[in-house]
Amino acid sequence: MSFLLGHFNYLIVVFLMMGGLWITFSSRNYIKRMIGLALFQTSVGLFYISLGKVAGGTAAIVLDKTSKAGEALNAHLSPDYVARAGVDGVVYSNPLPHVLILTAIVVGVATLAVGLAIAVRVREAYGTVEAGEIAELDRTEAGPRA
Amino acid sequence: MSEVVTWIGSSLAVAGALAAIIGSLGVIRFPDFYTRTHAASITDTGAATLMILGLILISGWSVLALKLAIIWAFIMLTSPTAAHALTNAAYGAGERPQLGPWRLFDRDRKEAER
Amino acid sequence: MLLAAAAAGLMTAMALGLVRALIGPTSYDRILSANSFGTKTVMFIALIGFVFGRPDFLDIAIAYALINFVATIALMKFFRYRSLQASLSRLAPAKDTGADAGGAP
Amino acid sequence: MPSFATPLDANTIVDIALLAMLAVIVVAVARTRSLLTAIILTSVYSFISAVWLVVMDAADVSFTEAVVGAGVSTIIALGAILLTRSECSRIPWRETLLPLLLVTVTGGLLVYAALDLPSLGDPSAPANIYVGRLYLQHAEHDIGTPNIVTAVLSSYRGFDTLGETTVIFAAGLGVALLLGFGERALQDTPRPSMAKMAESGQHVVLRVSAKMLIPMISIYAFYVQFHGDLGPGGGFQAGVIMAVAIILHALVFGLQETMESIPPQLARGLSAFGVLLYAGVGVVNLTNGGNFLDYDHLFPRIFEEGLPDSHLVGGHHIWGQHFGILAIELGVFLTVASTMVTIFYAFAGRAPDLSPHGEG
Repeated sequence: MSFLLGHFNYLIVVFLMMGGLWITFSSRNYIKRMIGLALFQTSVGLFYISLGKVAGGTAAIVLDKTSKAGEALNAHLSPDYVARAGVDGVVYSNPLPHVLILTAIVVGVATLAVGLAIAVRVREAYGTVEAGEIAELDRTEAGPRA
Repeated sequence: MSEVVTWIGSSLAVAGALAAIIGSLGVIRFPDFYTRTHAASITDTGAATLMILGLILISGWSVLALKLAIIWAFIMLTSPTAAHALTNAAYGAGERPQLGPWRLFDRDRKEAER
Repeated sequence: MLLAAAAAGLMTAMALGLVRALIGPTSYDRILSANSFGTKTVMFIALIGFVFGRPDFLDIAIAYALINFVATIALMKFFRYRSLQASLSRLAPAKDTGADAGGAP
Repeated sequence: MPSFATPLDANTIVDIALLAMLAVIVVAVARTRSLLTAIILTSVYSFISAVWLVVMDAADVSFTEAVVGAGVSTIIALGAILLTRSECSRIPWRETLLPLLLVTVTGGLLVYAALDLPSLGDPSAPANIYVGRLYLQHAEHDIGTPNIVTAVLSSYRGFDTLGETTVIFAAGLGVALLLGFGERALQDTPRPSMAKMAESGQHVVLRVSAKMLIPMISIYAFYVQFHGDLGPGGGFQAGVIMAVAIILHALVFGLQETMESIPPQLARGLSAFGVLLYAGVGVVNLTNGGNFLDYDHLFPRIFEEGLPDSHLVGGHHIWGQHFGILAIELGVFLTVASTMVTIFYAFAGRAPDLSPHGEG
């Protein structure tokens, strides 16, 4: 039970990633594929953040342990644990995954836009964004219009 | 004194949460888009007001209270406007409210599906 | 404790609100539900800071309230005009009418 | 290493509930054939994951996910389906078998690997004890900013962030090269039918609200920008929020009016200037005898000693780091904001091409 509790996040994240991947693989529509890819990417972010969580921790913005918030946070934790896991008497979650995913999200939307732009151009050249129809057009006609 | 204020604030927050639940139930149960908008938009602003008032009481006279007041002002500005814009778009696009006694709605829908 | 109950209630409301976004039937219902979900998210973020004892992150809730609105407006324009570029105020395309046509009296 | 069991506290319960909602949404997105529904559900997905990120202590990431996922990417995807179509074709069930097999096998392997991972929240997990802990211990002393995410983002890993900013700039350039900057399409704007426009009246409510909101959103963007050292926020978030303000203006008052006040040329110029500013700060450090993007050498030593309360003479302010972070965050802000605006111009400014294939 406690094992399941500790690994629930990873299992769900794998499910979300595979959901995104399935959309990307199975769909014939380029826009839908990009949506699937975006979901996949967000799920990877969730995985990173899961790894960086520290139980009883708080956001990595420096907090004085004698302040009201600091005392409220430490009230639930054993002093032993705070001494082992904390920095200057406050337990923080790991900031490194946050940094990586923060930039990855913004880069993700920029690259999503590139993918969608290519889909729009494909639509203008072929009149469709369905992979099957495009393959059919390539076989029968002389290829793209423009 | 401050404990009483905190208690009142927490109660207001619970009331806000209840209002949100009622609103969500309304959104699920009501028969057509316009009644659902009614349920959602009224309870959104109402629940937000109750909850933020409660949190302001808890946080006391601080910068947190100011931020909460700003959040409240934004919700009061954006949520009704969004609801208005949405119903306007829906009406303009041809979505019409269902009129008449509400028992008929389910039958109508079933007939339409048939 | 009461605050935790409020958070649980809000979570229930979010889950219930999600139902309408999933079952539709029209796209307007979904947008309505998404918009209402966004407002509940704002409240939840504000509340969760108090529940967990570090209410410093209200800034995030402000951003949610604003973004929620802009996304809804974009969706509304999608339905109403089938275009993201049209102006809401002018009765005719901007190019032909010149600068004075859109002005309010 | 002491064994660790994830406690069943409020944090974990909220975590489980939110992740369950995410799973439901992914299934719904996979099942729907309407792309519009998929986009709406994806925006709800972003909202839920943003709440989840707050619960997981990632306040900065939550900020970004909310403004990017629910805001900008929804709008861009809407622009894309306006230019293509909003339905996808039905997939015959036979064709889903191979993807299903692939996904099941991959997922099975990943689950098998995930079972070996440390429990959620383990403070002595390998990911949490090496460099992340070092940053936590030294950031306030080295950099002097309370927000450690900002310190790592812009100072310790400043080179990485320069790369990310360049990628964003390049992506914006790519979109503009594919779809144009929006000027071309404005010349042959499709005319919405008069009857449709007149029916809606003038949208007074929307216009007045937008007039009140746009300045407030802009001010808020600057607050996020300059408050980023102290609380959640920074150049990435502020840039996207600023772009959202401009996009709201374009949505309500029309693209042409927005392009008159913020011309596409300005947007693309600023987008390049931001990257240049970022890299320029690095070069200034080089000329003052430091490493690239090592802000301790941003100012000549003799100048920094003269600044009030400088750490070089036993004070509290590490001025080089303060100003270095300020400058590169400004670069990030300019690049992100103007790239998002350029992307929006490109999608919104392109006239839908109405060919017999796509009836949208």
